[in-house]
Amino acid sequence: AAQDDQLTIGMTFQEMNNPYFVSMQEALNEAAAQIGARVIVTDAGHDVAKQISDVEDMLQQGIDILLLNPTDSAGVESAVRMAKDQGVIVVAVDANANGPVDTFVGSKNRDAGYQSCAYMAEALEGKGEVAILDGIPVVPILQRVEGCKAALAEHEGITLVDTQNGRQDRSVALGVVENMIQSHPNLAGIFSVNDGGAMGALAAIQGSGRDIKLTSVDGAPEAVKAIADGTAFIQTTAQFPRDQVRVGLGMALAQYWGARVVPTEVPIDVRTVDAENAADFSW
Amino acid sequence: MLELRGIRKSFGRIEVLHGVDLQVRAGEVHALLGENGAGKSTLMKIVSGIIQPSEGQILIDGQPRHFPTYDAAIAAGIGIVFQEFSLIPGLNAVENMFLGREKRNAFGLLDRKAMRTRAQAILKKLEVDLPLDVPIARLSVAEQQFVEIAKALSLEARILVLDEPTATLTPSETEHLFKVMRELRASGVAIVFISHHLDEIFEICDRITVLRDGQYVGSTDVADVTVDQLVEMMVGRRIENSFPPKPTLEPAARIVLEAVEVQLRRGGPVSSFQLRAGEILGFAGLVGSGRTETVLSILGEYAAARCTVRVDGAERRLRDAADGLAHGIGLLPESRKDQGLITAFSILQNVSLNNYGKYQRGHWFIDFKKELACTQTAMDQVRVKAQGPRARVDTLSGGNQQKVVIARWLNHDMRVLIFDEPTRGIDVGAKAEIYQLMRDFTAQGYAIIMISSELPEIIGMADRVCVFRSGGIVATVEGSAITSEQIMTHATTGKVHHVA
Amino acid sequence: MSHDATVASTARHRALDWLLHSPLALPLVGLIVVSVLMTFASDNFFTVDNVLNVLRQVSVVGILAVGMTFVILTGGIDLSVGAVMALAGTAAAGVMVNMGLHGGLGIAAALLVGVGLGLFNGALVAWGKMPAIIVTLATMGIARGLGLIYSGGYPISGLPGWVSWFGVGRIGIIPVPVIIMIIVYALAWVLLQGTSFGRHVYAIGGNETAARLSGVRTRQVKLAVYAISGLTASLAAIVLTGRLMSGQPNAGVGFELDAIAAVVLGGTAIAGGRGLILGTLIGAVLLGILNNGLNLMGINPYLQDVIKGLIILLAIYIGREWR
Amino acid sequence: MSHDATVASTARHRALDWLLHSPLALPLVGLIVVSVLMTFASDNFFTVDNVLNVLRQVSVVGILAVGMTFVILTGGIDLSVGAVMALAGTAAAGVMVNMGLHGGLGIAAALLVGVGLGLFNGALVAWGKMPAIIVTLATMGIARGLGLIYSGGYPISGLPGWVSWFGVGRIGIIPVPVIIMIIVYALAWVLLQGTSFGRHVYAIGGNETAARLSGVRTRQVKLAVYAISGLTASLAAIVLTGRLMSGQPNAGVGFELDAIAAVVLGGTAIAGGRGLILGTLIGAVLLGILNNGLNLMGINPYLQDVIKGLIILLAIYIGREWR
Ligand SMILES: Nc1ncnc2c1ncn2[C@@H]1O[C@H](COP(=O)(O)OP(=O)(O)OP(=O)(O)O)[C@@H](O)[C@H]1O
Ligand SMILES: Nc1ncnc2c1ncn2[C@@H]1O[C@H](COP(=O)(O)OP(=O)(O)OP(=O)(O)O)[C@@H](O)[C@H]1O
Ligand SMILES: [Mg+2]
Ligand SMILES: [Mg+2]
Repeated sequence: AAQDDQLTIGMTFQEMNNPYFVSMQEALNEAAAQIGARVIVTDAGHDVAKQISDVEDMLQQGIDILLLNPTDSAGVESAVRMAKDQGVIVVAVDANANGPVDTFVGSKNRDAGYQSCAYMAEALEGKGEVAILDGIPVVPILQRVEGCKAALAEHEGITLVDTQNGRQDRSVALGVVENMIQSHPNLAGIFSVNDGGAMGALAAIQGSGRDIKLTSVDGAPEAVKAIADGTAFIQTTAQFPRDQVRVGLGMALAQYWGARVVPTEVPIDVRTVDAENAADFSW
Repeated sequence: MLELRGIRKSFGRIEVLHGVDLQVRAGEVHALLGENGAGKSTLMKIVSGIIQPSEGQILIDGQPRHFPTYDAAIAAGIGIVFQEFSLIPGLNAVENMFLGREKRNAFGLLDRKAMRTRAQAILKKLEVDLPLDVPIARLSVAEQQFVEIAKALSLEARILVLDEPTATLTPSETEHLFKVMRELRASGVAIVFISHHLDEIFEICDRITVLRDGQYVGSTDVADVTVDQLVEMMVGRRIENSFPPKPTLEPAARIVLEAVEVQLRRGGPVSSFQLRAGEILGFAGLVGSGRTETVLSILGEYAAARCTVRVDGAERRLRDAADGLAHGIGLLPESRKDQGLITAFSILQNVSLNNYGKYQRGHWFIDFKKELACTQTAMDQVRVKAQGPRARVDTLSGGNQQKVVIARWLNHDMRVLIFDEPTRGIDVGAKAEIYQLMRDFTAQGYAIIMISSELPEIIGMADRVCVFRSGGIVATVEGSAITSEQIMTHATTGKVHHVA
Repeated sequence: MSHDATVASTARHRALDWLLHSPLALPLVGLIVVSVLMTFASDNFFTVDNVLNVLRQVSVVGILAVGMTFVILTGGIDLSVGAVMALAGTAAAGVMVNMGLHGGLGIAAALLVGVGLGLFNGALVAWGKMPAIIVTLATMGIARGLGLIYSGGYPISGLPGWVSWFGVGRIGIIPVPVIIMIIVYALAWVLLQGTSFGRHVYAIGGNETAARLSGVRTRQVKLAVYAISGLTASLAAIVLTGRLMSGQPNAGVGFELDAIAAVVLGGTAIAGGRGLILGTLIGAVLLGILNNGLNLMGINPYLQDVIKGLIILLAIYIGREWR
Repeated sequence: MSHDATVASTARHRALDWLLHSPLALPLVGLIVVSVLMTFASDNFFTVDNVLNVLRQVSVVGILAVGMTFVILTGGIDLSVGAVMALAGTAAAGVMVNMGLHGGLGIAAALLVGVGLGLFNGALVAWGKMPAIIVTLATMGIARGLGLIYSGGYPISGLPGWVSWFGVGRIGIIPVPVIIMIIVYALAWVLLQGTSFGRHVYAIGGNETAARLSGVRTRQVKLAVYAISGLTASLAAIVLTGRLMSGQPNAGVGFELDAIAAVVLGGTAIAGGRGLILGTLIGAVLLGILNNGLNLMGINPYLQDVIKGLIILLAIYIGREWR
């Protein structure tokens, strides 16, 4: 009963051992503290089934707002429906979810991939062999790869010679990129779908002593520092995880207070971070 | 009824049966004799379809038969009690008896009642009363052996093979079995009986076939041979008087080990005994009377209700066998294969297993040369027959395996050696050698505790005998009082002073 | 003492004796203790709604754990169940969505995949005499790879609506997945306790050589046991697909470990030969309650892993002698 | 036939005989076959540079597999090595970065964490008599949770530059991780073949009861074996931290399975008692070559899982009798 007076916000993350999502959680806690709301956070660890269970458990605790960072857009549909059936406001954050989601707040992922690869093509002066370090196949990642390929296609001198999966994991990416470098003696550029994989790729490039340019997406603190330090990591297209949560929570609150016409989709811009502006950037 | 012709069997490149013949008639008990490793069990496994012969013929009622599986053999009317237990510890007696041949009801589900009724009938014939609902792991070894026998009887076989069924039975229990065997014989069943107890052979068997090293030596009627002739057939030479003479004991000999108060966790009498340098102290009793448990409790390997022990006069609390070793007490466990040997190791590695103190260089490293030399010495001392110290122990015969376990204790400054059933399943020739070894040890000042279920061995070897019943020592007999009547009386009847 | 009192006390004594000797005793005590603790810790825990919620969440791992119990009882292990489940679910979704075939065929595809890979495991273990841990580890990699290749890494969505009945439907107030789970446990119980096959499963775990010498067809039984594990993996896949309304090649990572934990928490010896299927159900529910309760109590997700690990250790430690 | 020829043929015969009977025979044959195949399939495979590259990639799992070999030789298993490695690396990075302490203390922290958790596993297995698979599974969860709690989910970066020497440095042309790995293998070889401790490890795997009754302190040996596994996990953590230049609480997921696969591919019996540490090295390199070669050949990563699984099955199948 006591819970009914207090606004309760539940947020379920696809994973929480990634600074990107951890900073989202921090922004959520700050915002909730300001409005005196209770926060419940769960970590699905990339397991959709667990994410559904997590949502079910939150519904047992009587949440009013569900911020959903889906592990998989299709898989969480039943969780979305269940939440809506209980009159909970559902906002998808970072990646969209199937089902009657009220609002989706996420980065322009295609743009992000496009920007990074256009930047790389320019740095390579429009020619050379490049490779893509892919990740776990979910919509945002796929959109980045799509954007990247579109940018590369605009340069005739650029050839895409290899696509391998680094699973967005630093240690996996390290080994994969080491092998990539071995098999392509003329490799000049690598695009990684996120900064976690890019940090592994950077270690591999540095270990090989070759001159290979690296671009990526995210804007994680480590990546920004590496760019500022003038390494092979030349650019990352920054997303704004804290802002995604703030905007998402704002949309939900508007509805909670009675707004009937909230936007169904709020795309959040992305921005290039390179050696020039890296020193001033942070999430 | 059963006839084998020219059976040969090879495991890999080694041939263990070189053309064996056997004829068993209906209504007779036929003894199959031979030293350890002669190939008796292997032959019986071939008869029951467990393994396939490399060559040779099996005939039943004159018809050549081929048994690809055990089921096929059962269908042909063959039943077997294996030398190694073929029971499942977690299942109860009924489930074990019908394992693989469960009775089912109309729905295809287990018909427990029918199986139970049948099991009760068979056990009643054997005159044993054992709980049917508990996992057989909780039964005594003898009770398990009866389940095993009952399992074979439940097949209602025309040809019954019993591979050393009496090794774990007491004389009176053996009598129950013999009674049933006589009944079966009278009803025309052919029985093959394997045992190393020659007195049993003369008591129950009609004819004998002897194997030696996988060779067929010959067959004869029991009435036509003497024990000595039989032994000569088995080992190929004469064995003189198997027990070495007992030396007279120094009455003032030092007490090396004293059990002041030992009581098992399961309760029972409080035991105490003294072991003097140079003596052999026999532990007699029925199977399950707690001899092994007492010894293991002293060594700290079993939790005991109470256990006060003095080693060389000083009170010691041993926590495990390693502590025992440190205090000069060594154990030859009752089951060579399960508790004694690392079967995948060589003789060398088995012997040096707990001896590294002697073979180390720079406190850490094995001195391989010294290890080899010491092992060779130890092997010579106990006369292990093998290709060399690097032969794997699982290629040795039972007797030689036992000697390897003994050899393990030779390179220590031991005071006490505990031999638990040192001759179980060992042939007469090897037995005599082990007895001689034990005497040699006592002459060197070792003290020996010998646990044995074979009365002649206790009587022939022990200087004093502690008799166990219901978990502890109920009497100690000495000198001329060591007779089978005395020991059996104490082991089976008389007052047991129970302490709660 | 009056006669009646003696009878009563004997009966009570016997019940106590049964409890102390049954392999179910400890799992039950664990379940009760944890439930009581959770009830005190969270108001939302002990409600009909939440109990059904927990059972529904448990259903997938609970069904997987049935096959795992059979395998562990024979002394084996099956590390491939999570991956096989994912592949079966992906295949079912693929047949329904990509091929546009009838739903019955989709379910048939799931069963085919599960039982097929189970037979593959079983054949290699029983006839190939290879260690189960390695065989099923390799099968895990193979099944994951096949699922990803088939789906191209994308989840397969767009399933017909009725599929969700398996995941979120209810009969009365009881969720369908819970009913499926209970039926699977009931069948497993009959199979293990009432048939000769069940006796043979225990016998092989108790002493395989002895079982073979008694005429048990050990290889066939082992084959069957892995096939059953594959079958329960496909049943779990059907429930999971209903819950996720999509074929997820990446689903069920690490579920094999949860299933093993449920079996062992339920009192089954990891070396085989001893254990009851009911214990596995208790173990699975215990794990589910831990997950649910820690969530309800709002414990930091990182800390949840640590607490779960410690509770499993404690439960096994206390249970180790009694069993 | 001349005398010389006979001698030569006898020598050859003896060499062949040794090869056929050594537990190393099959892993070696496997290594050679796979290497030859890869050489044909990719021009870039058989170059000095790529061989060193493979060895460097192998180093982390290779070092983990050393401790795993000790554990498996005693008949146990250690599922916690990947998580312990991650926690050790996180602790080292935390001590250097967050606490700003001297690098030596960071390395000491890694060793402390690894050996500490190893002793924890060992104590529960040896004195608690709990099954190793469950104990180390629980420790895996606990270690992961602790790493995430400590780091708050952020990787800990900003390590002093010299740390990278452990991951990417070279002595001559040989990468430092490779040198560390070879030293660890050499020490393990001496320990297993040259000391009584090593003999006791084999003896426990061969027949634990017999070893204990003959006076081997089996519990202490088992404790030591898990401690060694923890120690190699922390050494692997140091190399990994050098390679990634950060403490990663989620690193090494699934590495325990790779380590087990390396041990078993190397000819060590999963039931314990038989195997050589050199075999494990061959097994680890074989796995590394598979990963590297399939990458070089540009095989679809999903298909790589399938191929790896099949090759492991094939290797174990062929090896199963010979061992
Ligand atoms: N599976 C096997 N592989 C290799 N050798 C074997 C196998 N089974 C038995 N042998 C060998 O065959 C020989 C005969 O063994 P068997 O068990 O038949 O002897 P036994 O006469 O029954 O001896 P005991 O009196 O000790 O029971 C022994 O040398 C034994 O080592
Ligand atoms: N490890 C064990 N666990 C449980 N019960 C055991 C164990 N070992 C022996 N027992 C049981 O304890 C009882 C006494 O066995 P123990 O071996 O001490 O007797 P024993 O007098 O040495 O007889 P024998 O050695 O001839 O079998 C038997 O009923 C046996 O079944
Ligand atoms: Mg025999
Ligand atoms: Mg005994």
